[in-house]
Amino acid sequence: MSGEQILFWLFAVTACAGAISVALSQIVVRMAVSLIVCLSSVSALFFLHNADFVGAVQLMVYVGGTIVLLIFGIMLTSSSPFSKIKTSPAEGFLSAGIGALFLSIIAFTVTQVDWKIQSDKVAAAAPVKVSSEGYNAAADGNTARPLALSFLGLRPDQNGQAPGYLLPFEIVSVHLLVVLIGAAYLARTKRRVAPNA
Amino acid sequence: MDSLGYELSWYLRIAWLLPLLGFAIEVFGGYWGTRKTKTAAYLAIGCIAAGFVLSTVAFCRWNAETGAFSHSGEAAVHEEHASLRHIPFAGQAAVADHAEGHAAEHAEHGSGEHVHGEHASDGAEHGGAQHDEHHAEHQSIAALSGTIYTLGKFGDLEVSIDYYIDSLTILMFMMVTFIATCIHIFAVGYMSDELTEDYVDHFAHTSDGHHVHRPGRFYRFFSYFSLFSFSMLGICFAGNIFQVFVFWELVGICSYLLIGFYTERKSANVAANKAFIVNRVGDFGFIIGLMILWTYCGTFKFGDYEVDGHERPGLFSMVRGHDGELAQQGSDVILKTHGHDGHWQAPQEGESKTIPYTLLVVAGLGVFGGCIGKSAQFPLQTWLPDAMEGPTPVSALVHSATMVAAGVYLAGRFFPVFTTEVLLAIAYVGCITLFIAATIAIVATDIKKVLAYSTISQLGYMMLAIGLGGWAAGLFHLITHAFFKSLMFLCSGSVIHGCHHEQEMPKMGGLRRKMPITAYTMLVGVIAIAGLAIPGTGQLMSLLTFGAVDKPLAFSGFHSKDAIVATALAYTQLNPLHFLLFLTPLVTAGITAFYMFRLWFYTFAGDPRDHHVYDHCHESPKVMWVPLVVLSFFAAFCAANGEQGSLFGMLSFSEPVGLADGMTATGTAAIAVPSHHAVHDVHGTAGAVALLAAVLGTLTAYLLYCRKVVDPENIRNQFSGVYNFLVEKWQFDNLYDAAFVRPSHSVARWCAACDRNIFDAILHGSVKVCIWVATIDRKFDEGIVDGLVNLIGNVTRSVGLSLSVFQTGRMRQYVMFIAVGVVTLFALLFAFMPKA
Amino acid sequence: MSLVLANTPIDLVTEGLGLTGAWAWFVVAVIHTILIGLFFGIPAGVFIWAERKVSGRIQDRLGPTRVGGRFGWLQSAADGAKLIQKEDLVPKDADSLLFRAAPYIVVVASFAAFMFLPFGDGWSAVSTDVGLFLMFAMLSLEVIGVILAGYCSGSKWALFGAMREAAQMISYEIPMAICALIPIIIVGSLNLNEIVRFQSGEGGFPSLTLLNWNIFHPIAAPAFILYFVCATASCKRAPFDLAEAESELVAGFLTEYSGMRWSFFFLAEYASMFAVSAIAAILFLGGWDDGVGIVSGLRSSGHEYSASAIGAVILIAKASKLVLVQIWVRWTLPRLRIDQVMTTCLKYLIPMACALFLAAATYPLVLNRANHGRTDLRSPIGDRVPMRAVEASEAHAVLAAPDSTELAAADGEVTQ
Amino acid sequence: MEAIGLQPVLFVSAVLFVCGVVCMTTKRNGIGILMGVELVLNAANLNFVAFSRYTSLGLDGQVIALFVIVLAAAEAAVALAIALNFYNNHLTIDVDRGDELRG
Repeated sequence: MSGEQILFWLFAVTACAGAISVALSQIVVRMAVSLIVCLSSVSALFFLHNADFVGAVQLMVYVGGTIVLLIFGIMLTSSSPFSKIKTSPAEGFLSAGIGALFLSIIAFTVTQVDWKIQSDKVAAAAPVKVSSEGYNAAADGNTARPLALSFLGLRPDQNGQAPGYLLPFEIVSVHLLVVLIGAAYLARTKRRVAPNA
Repeated sequence: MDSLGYELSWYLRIAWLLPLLGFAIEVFGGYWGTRKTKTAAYLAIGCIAAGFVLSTVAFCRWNAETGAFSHSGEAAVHEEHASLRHIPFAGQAAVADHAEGHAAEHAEHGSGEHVHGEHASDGAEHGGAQHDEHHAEHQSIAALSGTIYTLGKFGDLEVSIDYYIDSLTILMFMMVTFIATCIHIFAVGYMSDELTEDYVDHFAHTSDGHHVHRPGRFYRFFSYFSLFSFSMLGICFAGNIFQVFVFWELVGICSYLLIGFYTERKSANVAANKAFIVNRVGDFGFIIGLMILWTYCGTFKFGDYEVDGHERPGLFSMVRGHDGELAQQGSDVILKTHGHDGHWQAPQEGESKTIPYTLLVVAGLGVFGGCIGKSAQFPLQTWLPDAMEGPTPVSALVHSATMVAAGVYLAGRFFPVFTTEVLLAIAYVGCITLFIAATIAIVATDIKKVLAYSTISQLGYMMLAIGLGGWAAGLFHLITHAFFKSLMFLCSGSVIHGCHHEQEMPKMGGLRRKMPITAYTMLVGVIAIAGLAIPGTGQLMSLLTFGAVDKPLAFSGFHSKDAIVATALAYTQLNPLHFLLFLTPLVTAGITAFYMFRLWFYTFAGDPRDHHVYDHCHESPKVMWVPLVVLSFFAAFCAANGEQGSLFGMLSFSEPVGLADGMTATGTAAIAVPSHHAVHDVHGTAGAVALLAAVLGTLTAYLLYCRKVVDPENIRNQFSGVYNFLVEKWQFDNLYDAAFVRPSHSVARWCAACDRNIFDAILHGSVKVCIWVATIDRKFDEGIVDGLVNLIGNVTRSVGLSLSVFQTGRMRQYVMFIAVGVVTLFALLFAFMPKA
Repeated sequence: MSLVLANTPIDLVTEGLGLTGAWAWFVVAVIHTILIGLFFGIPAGVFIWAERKVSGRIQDRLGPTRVGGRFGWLQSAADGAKLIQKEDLVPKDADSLLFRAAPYIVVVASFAAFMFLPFGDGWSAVSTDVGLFLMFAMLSLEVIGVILAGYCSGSKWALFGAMREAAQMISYEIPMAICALIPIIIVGSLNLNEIVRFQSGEGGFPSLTLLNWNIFHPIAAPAFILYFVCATASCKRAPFDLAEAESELVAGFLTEYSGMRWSFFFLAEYASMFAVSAIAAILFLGGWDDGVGIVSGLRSSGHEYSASAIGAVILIAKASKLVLVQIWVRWTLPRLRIDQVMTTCLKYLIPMACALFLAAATYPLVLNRANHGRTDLRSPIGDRVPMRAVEASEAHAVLAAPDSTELAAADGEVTQ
Repeated sequence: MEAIGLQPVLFVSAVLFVCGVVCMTTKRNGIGILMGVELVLNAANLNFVAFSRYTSLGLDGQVIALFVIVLAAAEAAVALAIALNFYNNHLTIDVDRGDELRG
């Protein structure tokens, strides 16, 4: 067992626990906290997979931004601080059953597929030959610069021969602006509907 | 001399189109902001006066080039009849040759170098070359023709806007624009009570018995006047018969609009309709004539023209050639299509283009039919008296001086195409008309009606003259008549205006004390139309004018009527069979003098018969009497020196070729047309006889109406049968009513009954069948087609409704559906995917 | 990234103990944690004491004088002891679990930020290319604890405080991050080590590296002021301490807290004050560089350990100075209203930051001036900075800067 | 250090995913459903990063993960605005009450 593996299993368990706790908790705030735990653990898993930039973004945007937004939403929409809106047990069981089936199917698929062969197939079909061992060039965990270059349309990891992401990057930027305006428009103060209406 | 025709055509073209411009502005300009300004009148006067100025310019140019006005009188004196021999047939534009240099040389002799009109065909006739040398100096350009714009081409046939300019055209332009200007000015005064927003029409009543109130129509009156001027000038300007027809109809519509100017008055409406419908009868003949001519001659143009560089003869050249003779071959007339430079001859045998003689007669009669309608000749004379419903300036301009003269003008213009039979018919129609109208005028009491009948009668004189071959005499009378008749109408208008729209002569009397200017200018007109002269003053005049004038002192009417009577006498001498053609105008000359003086005495002399009218009447304003004075001057002196005068000379200048020597026709109408020489020989006799008749008529009128030697009442009672016959206008209206109107009405009623009983029944039956079919169709539609559609719709709807159960609106359920779906999909995949 | 032992002496310890694999890894982690924990606790105590002293002096009084003899230097320890002894109260209406957890979240968040803070060249627990980014990420997690604390207290004062705090912190993070991006643009790296190295240069002792500091960069200078304002606000320090706002909200989100849990919030506050000040020092004030070339001279002459040690002292001194400025500001300026706070941020700071950002991005292109001769700014953006990624595609010559290999190699030694 | 391998990561991601789905199906609170969505997105992200690390996907996986995070943030902002609107209109955040459009 290497340290990395220990950490992996540690964070894997926390992530799963957080996720399960999100699913099971009835109090929204606790759900949010569990989600924080889960997402932080996931970001740790990203670090473990040499995706330090993605992990940092996950922490910054997801945990520090999105979740805060969600908690904001909770605060703005709850009629009492720790209100619970419960679902019927039958629904819960049904969901649990479907979830279990779903999980078993995915688990079955995960275990049944030989990912190495699939990966090699993809690599063989790719126009630019890359190592089938995956992207590990920045094994020391420095992916910020390659990522930045790929957003500028350059691909150092593929000898510069694969297409970059300049256009999607720009589109996402515009998209974000649109979302900003749209969200501001949607969330602006409106006349509150009379309770009996 | 670049192009005289082009230049003249431009003068006349602008003169012609200016009133149209005025009309457009007046119509589209609307009310000019208010109905109370005279802007429209000023505009109309400006247009027509500018037209007169341009016409005058054109006249001067023409005179300068041809000397027609300033020399022909003199020439007539010295050369007498001979000088007229060689005036080329109208339409054969006299041209020596084409060389322009020659043209310049000959210009001082008035020697016509025909000029190619800008568009014009080379309608040149080498007139002068065939005749004696000493005549050549009087030889001149008789006519200029050309095309302004081609409207359409149908093979060789061409419909275009042409011009045809000769002395007649220019004189007509002068006459029309001058008289129209005077009458326009007069109308400013006469129509001034229309300058209001609330005009009360005392002659029209609403259903509840009140007078009609309406806005004034001052501007409308003048816009119609402008349109009329345009149309009339268009007739004079026209270079082809179709163009004439177009403007003919435009003139007709103007007449209709102006007669019905007081549209609230039923009588005005009826009169307008009558004028229009009666004119249609004549125009029907006109169209037949047009069709025949186009079919056989293939052109409408008067003058020669050019197509693709080839000369083509116009109508006149085709029928008469350059020598004025018909080329008859059996029952056909050979059209002279062969030749060039205006020398048109019958082509070689076999190549000839012919027209059956009878059809040529019919064509002539047809065109003359149009003239009958327009000039109110027997038997279509009935509309003109009724047309007096229009405002008096309208009567003066449209129904005496110009429009009705258009018929005479056309008869004169189209003279070359008329055969002797047609001419005879014209003569007799004119003869009958002049007598009938004169007799009716004796008994008429409405001052305008008297003038209207006198107009018809005088037009009859003109027609008679043309029919007798006195082309120049007829048109001479046309011009002089225009002056004195417009003068008299304006005077009557002045009287009517002064008497507050009282038109009945029995209610007048003694007005000369109240309105002296009107009375004495009227007297000038009456003397002119009566044809009075002072016998024996010819020598005196000759002395006074150093021989320039040798005619007795007389107003214009004497000269022109003298010419006609002389022609008639000469004609009767050649054709004793037709002695009535001389006697009737002679007698009528007396009658004319009688009724005209009757009118004057009735109105202006004696004692006032109706003191109410007399007390309220007044002299007209200056704007009205100034035109009277001007016109009276011209009425008196325009025909100075008679047949040796400039006016007659100028007309003779454009006289159709061949007339001067007289003609002798054989066949159906075996008549002979007197030569100028013959006419001249009998001139003295005829003049004396005519003067005698006029003096007798005048004396009778004086005795009856001024001296009251015999009370006219007694005579009326004595001859009550004749009197009633005359009052009923020879029963023409009743005759037409019985012969045409009532039959038409009964046919119409019969048709209506047919419509109602037969066609409507069929229609209703078919409608019922349709409804029945439609009912069945509806049942089919509702039952089967709609049923099918509804079924589909219902099925869709019910399926949708049953499916919509799944649309629970619960988000979580949707997620559940997705999850279940994915799981199911996987299960199916696992179950059925073949193992790789 | 891998968790790396950056400091050679600690490597020696593990080797000496004969530990390998997971165990060595574990021991190193523990040592790091203790070191950082110490560093997390001690300055906080010092700054709390300093705050009291400074406020005393500003208010013309003495402040703590007795505990620990002169200057009351053990005052913080005494306060701590008092607070620990206090009863741990949880209000009846509160969500007890989250109420208890909230202080830990705050403390852990600001503690974690220190993991990426380099005290000397390479002297950081975790050295990574995205170190600055991660520090901000960790600091931004603090707000969650604050919100939870406020929300789960079951008190309206606390809730209002939390709401204000959340709104304020989220808003001020935006201009702060943008200001922090400006030196990043100038340097071309997110790596804190590289940023400092960029400012200190390679020169020996008598070289004026002071002028290389970003504070003397025409665009970065105003950015520094903006950054410091935003940092103050995001640390909930006066004049932006609306979350606590004693005069209005009793104590804001802290209303229901007492004892040790209450002190944790302050611990975290002072720690994050130090953290943002240290970031400011690194980004704008040359980090551990002394300005005259002593540290870089030592390093180039092979005395890396001493260089790092002296550098650490210099950095701590710079950061402490900035903390003192924050304390000074707190006792000098009156508190803003909440709407003024938001207006300041949204209507002034963000546009200004954006303008500076644009200026910084276009500055080298517009002025076309070599930035103190170290990097050719006229070259394409990809060439501007040494980058390790180039190693992976050496053949890709376009991307390779002429002088990048050297720097990359140097950097690589440190991080591997 | 040995590699962790692809399968454990995928398994963790599967757990996250299923938890997200269950969250979406059981939570009546609109914000709770949003959290479920975030979980699902994170599961996907984890997969992307794992494939990036262990297969030939290369840097693309991380890039896509970044896009997902960014878009998820945008989605959260809009969803939150919608949730606030929903709350304004229904005075509750219970999504089962928003069934005006049921068939």
